[in-house]
Amino acid sequence: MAEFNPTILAFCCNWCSYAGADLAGVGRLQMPPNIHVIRVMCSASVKPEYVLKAISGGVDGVLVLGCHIGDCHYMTGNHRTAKRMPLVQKVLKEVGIDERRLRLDWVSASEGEKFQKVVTEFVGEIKNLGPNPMREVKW
Amino acid sequence: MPRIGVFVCHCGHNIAATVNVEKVIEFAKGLPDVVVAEHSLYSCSEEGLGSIRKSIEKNKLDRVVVAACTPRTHEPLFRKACEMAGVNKYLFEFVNIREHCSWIHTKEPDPATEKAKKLIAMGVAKAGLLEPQKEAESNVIPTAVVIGGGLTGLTAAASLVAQGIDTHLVEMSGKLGGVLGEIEIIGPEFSRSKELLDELVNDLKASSNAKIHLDTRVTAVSGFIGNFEVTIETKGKSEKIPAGAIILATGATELAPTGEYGYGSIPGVITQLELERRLAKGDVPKRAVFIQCVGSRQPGREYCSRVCCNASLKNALRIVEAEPNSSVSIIHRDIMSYGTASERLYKEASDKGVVFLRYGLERPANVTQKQKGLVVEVYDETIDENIDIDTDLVVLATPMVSREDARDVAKLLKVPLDKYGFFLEAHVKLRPVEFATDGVFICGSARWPSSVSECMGQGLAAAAKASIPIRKGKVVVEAITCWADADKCAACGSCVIACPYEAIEIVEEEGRRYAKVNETLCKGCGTCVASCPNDAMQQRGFTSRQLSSMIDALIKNAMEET
Amino acid sequence: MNDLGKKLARLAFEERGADFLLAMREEHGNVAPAMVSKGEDVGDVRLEVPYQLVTILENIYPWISKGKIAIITRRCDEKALAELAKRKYVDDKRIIKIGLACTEEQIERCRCEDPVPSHVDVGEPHAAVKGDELSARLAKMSQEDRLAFWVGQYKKCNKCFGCTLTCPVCFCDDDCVLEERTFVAEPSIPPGLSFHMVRSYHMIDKCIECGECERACPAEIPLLTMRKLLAKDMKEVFKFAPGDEKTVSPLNTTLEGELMGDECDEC
Amino acid sequence: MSVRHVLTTCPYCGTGCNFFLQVVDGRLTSVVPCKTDEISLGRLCIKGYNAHAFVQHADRLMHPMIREGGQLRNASWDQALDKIVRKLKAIKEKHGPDSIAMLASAKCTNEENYLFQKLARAVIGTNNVDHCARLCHASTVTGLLHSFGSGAMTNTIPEFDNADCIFVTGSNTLEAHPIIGSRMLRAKEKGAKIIVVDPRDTPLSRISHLYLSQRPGTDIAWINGMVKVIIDEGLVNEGFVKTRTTAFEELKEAVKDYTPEKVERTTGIPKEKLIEAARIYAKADKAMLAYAMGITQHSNGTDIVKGLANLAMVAGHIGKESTGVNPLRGQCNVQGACDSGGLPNLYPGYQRVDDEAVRAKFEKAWGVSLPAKPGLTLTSAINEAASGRLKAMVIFGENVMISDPDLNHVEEAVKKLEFLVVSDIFLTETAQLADVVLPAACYAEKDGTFTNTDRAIRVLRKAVDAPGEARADWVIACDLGRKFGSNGFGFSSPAKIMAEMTTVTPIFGGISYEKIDSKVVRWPCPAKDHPGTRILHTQKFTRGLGLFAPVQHAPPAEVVSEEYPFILTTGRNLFQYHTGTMTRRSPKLEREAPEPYVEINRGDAKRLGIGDGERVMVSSRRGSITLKARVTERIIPGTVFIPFHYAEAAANRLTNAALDPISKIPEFKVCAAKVAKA
Repeated sequence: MAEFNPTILAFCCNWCSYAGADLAGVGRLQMPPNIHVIRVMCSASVKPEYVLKAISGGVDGVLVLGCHIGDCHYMTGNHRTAKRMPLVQKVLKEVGIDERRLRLDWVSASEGEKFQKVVTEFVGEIKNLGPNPMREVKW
Repeated sequence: MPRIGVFVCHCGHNIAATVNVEKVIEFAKGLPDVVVAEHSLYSCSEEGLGSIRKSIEKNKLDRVVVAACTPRTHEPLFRKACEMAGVNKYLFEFVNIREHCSWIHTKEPDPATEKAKKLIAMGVAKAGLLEPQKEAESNVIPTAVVIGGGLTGLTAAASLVAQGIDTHLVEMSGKLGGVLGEIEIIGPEFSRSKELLDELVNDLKASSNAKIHLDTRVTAVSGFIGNFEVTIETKGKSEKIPAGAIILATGATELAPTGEYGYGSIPGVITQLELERRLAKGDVPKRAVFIQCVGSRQPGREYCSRVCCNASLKNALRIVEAEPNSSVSIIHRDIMSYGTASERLYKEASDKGVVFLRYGLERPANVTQKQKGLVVEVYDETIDENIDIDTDLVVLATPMVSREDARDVAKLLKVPLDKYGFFLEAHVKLRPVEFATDGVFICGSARWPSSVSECMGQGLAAAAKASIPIRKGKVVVEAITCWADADKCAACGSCVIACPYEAIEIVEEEGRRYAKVNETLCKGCGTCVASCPNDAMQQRGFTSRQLSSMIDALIKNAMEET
Repeated sequence: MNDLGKKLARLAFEERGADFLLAMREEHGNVAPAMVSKGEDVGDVRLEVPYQLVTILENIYPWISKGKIAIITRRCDEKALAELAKRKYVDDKRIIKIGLACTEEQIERCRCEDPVPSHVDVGEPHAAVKGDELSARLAKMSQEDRLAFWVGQYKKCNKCFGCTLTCPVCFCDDDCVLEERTFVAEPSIPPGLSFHMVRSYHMIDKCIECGECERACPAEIPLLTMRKLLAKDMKEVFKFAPGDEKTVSPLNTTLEGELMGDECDEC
Repeated sequence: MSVRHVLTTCPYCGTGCNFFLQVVDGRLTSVVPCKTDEISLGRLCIKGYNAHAFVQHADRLMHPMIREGGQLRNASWDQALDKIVRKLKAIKEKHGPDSIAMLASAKCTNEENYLFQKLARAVIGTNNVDHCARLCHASTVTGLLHSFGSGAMTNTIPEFDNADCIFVTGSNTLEAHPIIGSRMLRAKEKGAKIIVVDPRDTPLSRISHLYLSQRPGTDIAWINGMVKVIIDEGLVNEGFVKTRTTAFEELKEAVKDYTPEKVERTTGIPKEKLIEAARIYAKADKAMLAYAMGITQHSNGTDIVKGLANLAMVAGHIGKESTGVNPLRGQCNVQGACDSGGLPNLYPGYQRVDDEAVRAKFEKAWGVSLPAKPGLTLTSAINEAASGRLKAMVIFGENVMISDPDLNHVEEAVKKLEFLVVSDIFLTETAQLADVVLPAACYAEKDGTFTNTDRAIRVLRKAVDAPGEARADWVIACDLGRKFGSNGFGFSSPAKIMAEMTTVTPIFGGISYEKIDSKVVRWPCPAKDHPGTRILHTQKFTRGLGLFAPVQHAPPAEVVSEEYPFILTTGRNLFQYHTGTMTRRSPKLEREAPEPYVEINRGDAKRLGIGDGERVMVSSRRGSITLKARVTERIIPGTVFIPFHYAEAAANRLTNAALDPISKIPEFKVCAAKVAKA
């Protein structure tokens, strides 16, 4: 059987984490090709519904990346992200999906290395968790 | 049915060396609603942009997807190209296959190619749902309001007036000049503050553009950039000033000691400003001891007030110069006389016999009253022993602290404070002297304790920033603002709580309550979107259907592949 | 009019000055929700059948422009009313609560940990039930088994929307996202996992654990258990529990001052 | 300000859930479940929750209309009714009473259907009265009448709870009868085994213990196969067969060739599964057999139904608590419309029109002489119209232009009619062709009764006034009767109509409005003091002994060919109802299933290069329609499914009007079709 090659969705805020991802690119920092970035203006605009939809649909992991707390381009936008995502993890946990499939982290515009680190770690973690069980469920 | 064109950029070798562009294009051709998929060596080059324009016309495209580098640098360029070809610039979608793909997967061409395909599928899915947008434009009232008549406010106002901009200067006290008004000599070059202030004030008084309001407070601020209404109240009667921009220069105050070193109980223990007043009256002591960092750089007030060391140096020099055989000591924790000129002051002071003693926070000096004068008992860290200094005067160098009405002002203008009550600018390095709230600017010691030159520099900076919208005469809001679908909205108010800009309110029309976004206040963060349970709240260019379609596209392609 | 009817009529109209009474009474051999105007015959009141009167109130409230409405309120109904008042769906000053203590059997069925209304007018207060048996079972299960359990349950879902329509704190009825395709994928039945997870998330800062969704579910999915599990999580993470008019959902507020104003040293 | 919660009965499927219509100042605001209702237990399906949505819709018919110069124009009630009476009298003079046919309605009340058939028989003088039961369970009526002596559910809906085997075939229960489906789910939670036999992978089959997927049109094969397994493995309920049935030997003989292997070849059902199904069913203590259109709508529907009766009887699974044969009726009052005599060969209460004694009773009761010859069925009536022998039709609340097979043929027939009257609540596809259109009140606007699928008399209570000049159908029928000069139509209320009906209808003999107002009563209820009957055939079958019928597998009337390689089967989806006149005007239901689609197997789709959601053209020998493809694993290769609700792509343009010789039910469930990219 071929090695499990997770599909991962990442939401990056335009001002910090997306810029951080760009910086990682400029620095040619290598990382696994599993993540697919959706650019949003602020991590606080990531609807929990997106995460739940993605995981229900079989996506193996979702990363939500924003500016560091206090550094949000929109003052306190990311405070909401910091409060919502842990609850989304609970929703996953209770229904029997490993909450580690959703990860929230902060990457600033200058943290190319951190972006690389977070992505590499996360892909590794998801590989350990194995495929999203929802892939197998037939409704 | 949308007609989408996909343009994949080689970016020389940057992309093509890793991603198999041909394969990607073949894939793109098969995506829903894609009419044409082409490639170019450098899409951002003149011929690259030209061929995109031609293709738009030739294939009657109404949506454009460019797969190349990062939108954060090149988006404006391609948007412009679309506009030139008659496609609304908001019908353009950027897919980043360089920074986010080829550059970070250089050793894995095949997976990188597969990833590029998926990213493009996602971009195409979103593009199909994009809608043309019109950028909201509003006129700017060519008037500025400067709050605070201290040095900073005067500088800002004078600069605006000099540009011919109608400017209202609002000062709560009866006279202009603020803290500097109480200081006679300005360090390090020992110029007279009066000359500086008089010049600024006369400039203003002379100008027909300037209007000075003394004994006046701001009682209300409404509106948004270009269109504020500032309500002021002078001796009980209030007036509404329409303005395009607001500059906040409310300054700071000297911390009043709370009994430290016998202040208030022992005569002869005074603050820096009290000393300034004495010196101005020519009342020069024979013996003086300055104690630095009284109430600052300690738990609860960790910051360095930055101006106190220079003030003490300046005044110590004034004393030794006026009184040849005077004895002056400065008891400090570190001398923060940063910068060339101030450092010179420090050297000059020690050359002229000013004694510097270093004390520690844990062992503060002790002041006692003897029949002839005061005695300052201090433990000198450098020689590790207690020293008694006889003196006539003890000067407490207390820090500048935020004014206690700072919170009210912050509320009026809906701008944030830091934990010390100083005003918090949008971004220290990226957007100095600006607030996150457009059209409102911050300068001087209200932002952070600042020296005379810093105050003036910031005043000028704020004036320059404030004059931009006023000179332009128009403000344009990028069409990424949020709106509420009134029919869907259940008026639960989550968005009202969520919005960092207080841009949303629940309105009532024909008995129906629903959320309404003031799109000039909206900065397009989308925090409200994620707060909305029934998806009534949407952000232009990032609607839930658009983003969901990207997720669907990823799932579709990823799941089929595995 | 039976004795209970007489008692309620006196309580609502005479003692507390209500213009309407929302209760349950016997009609055609069944128990029916009934909205009685002052002066009308209240009829044979029956309170043992747990109709979700707050939901009914929410539906009819927009049409009732004036007057005070007395409503039979269990503890959970009090909380539901608080959530509605919080969002200005009802005006507290127009609502007169007539406290109803749930029967042991009802408390049992709801696995209710907070069964007694702040003021009891009708019924005998009974003790709370500690914990939910199924929750405990789920807690012991492996993650895989837990998922298998819920998927098995959700497969029975026939998308009647009874859970949202009968819910007193589900207020987007006319445009519920679950009725749209944005987050809930085809094929339409069973609606799949996102349907239930999205609803779970939407309820997490509102659900007052009245159990009406579970009672209304034709598939008898243990919806209340999921609500309870998430309520526990919500308490853990934010010390927040819905049902108090003075508290605000933590999901949309800032991290109350913590770290405010710290600048980013990197950029 | 008035808020009322009016207890009434759901107008959709035959389950007969009761609920409250919430009325605020005459405005229907919502549906509230009735928690104490013995049938629904306070649960509803999405259609029930939306049953208020269409009632006050702007499209409702408000005024009578008469066709003038090709155009329908508003008219007064008198003008409309006079025209009807004038025309019908003239046609009757010229061509005789049998040149006129009347369609009663499965959506109208028992009282109204009683009046419709009385109008046809006593006033016009013809037995040409039928309704859409012909299209759903006609073969049940004929089949079960033959085997048991009574063509209705032998048990009640609540009894599903306690069965330990539930055997479902040809019924997509969770979609078509959701609340009955929920009872099955309950039973499953309690440990009951659920067996589903269906060509389509339905929501129920997906949670069943055993799912057998047969080729459409091979039902008798697997049924006989199961009977043979039961006989061969000695699982026959000897005692029951000996004491309660007859002709068992003929049955044995008939099924002897249906070996599991042979059955597998014919039906595609793996023999192991067939055997397992037979064992589970036969060994069960309490086994409920449930079926619907998938069984009945075949050109040999009557035989298939008899086959199921055989299966139940060999296992002795009938006449006991939670044990019986349960045809699930598809419409709110399709059971009642049959009970009330809306059939060409039967008076109310299943009394034969060709039975002298019975006819004499009715002639006496109605004070007229009645025709002896059974009348035309709905399907034959259409053919007679096409051939020009039938001149006029009076249609109450039916929409033949969508619901009947081979619509092109139906359209041609209906257009040939000299005179067409339609009474309905919306201007349906059929009403658009009428010469006179009468605006009717809907379920929420009148009193009356429905008989649900488990024979319970469910009460309708008026919640709101009908729009404009619309009138309840019973009022319309009375008006017509009076204008025809008959004095048997002076009814002032549905209660009075029921009172007359009970005097001539033994199974309803003990029914009265007082009795059913607060109690659920099921027929037969012969006497005032009789509580009604929950379970049929407990001691003996209605016909005496249960009659085994030696039925043989026969291929469907139309088989696949080179040109038409797919089997097309039709049915319902959860969100729409029949011809969509009501559900498609209910925003939430329409939003769930807004457009027609054809379900096609992923493999077939791939072969034809059809992607999910792409538009395709489906054609049969009778016509073609264009609609979206829904690519799925839920349907077996070689078969496609189309829901019949959608006028814009009406499945019945394709279906085959081949009729079952006995029940005259058309073969909706099987015809040959081809699929191509549009």
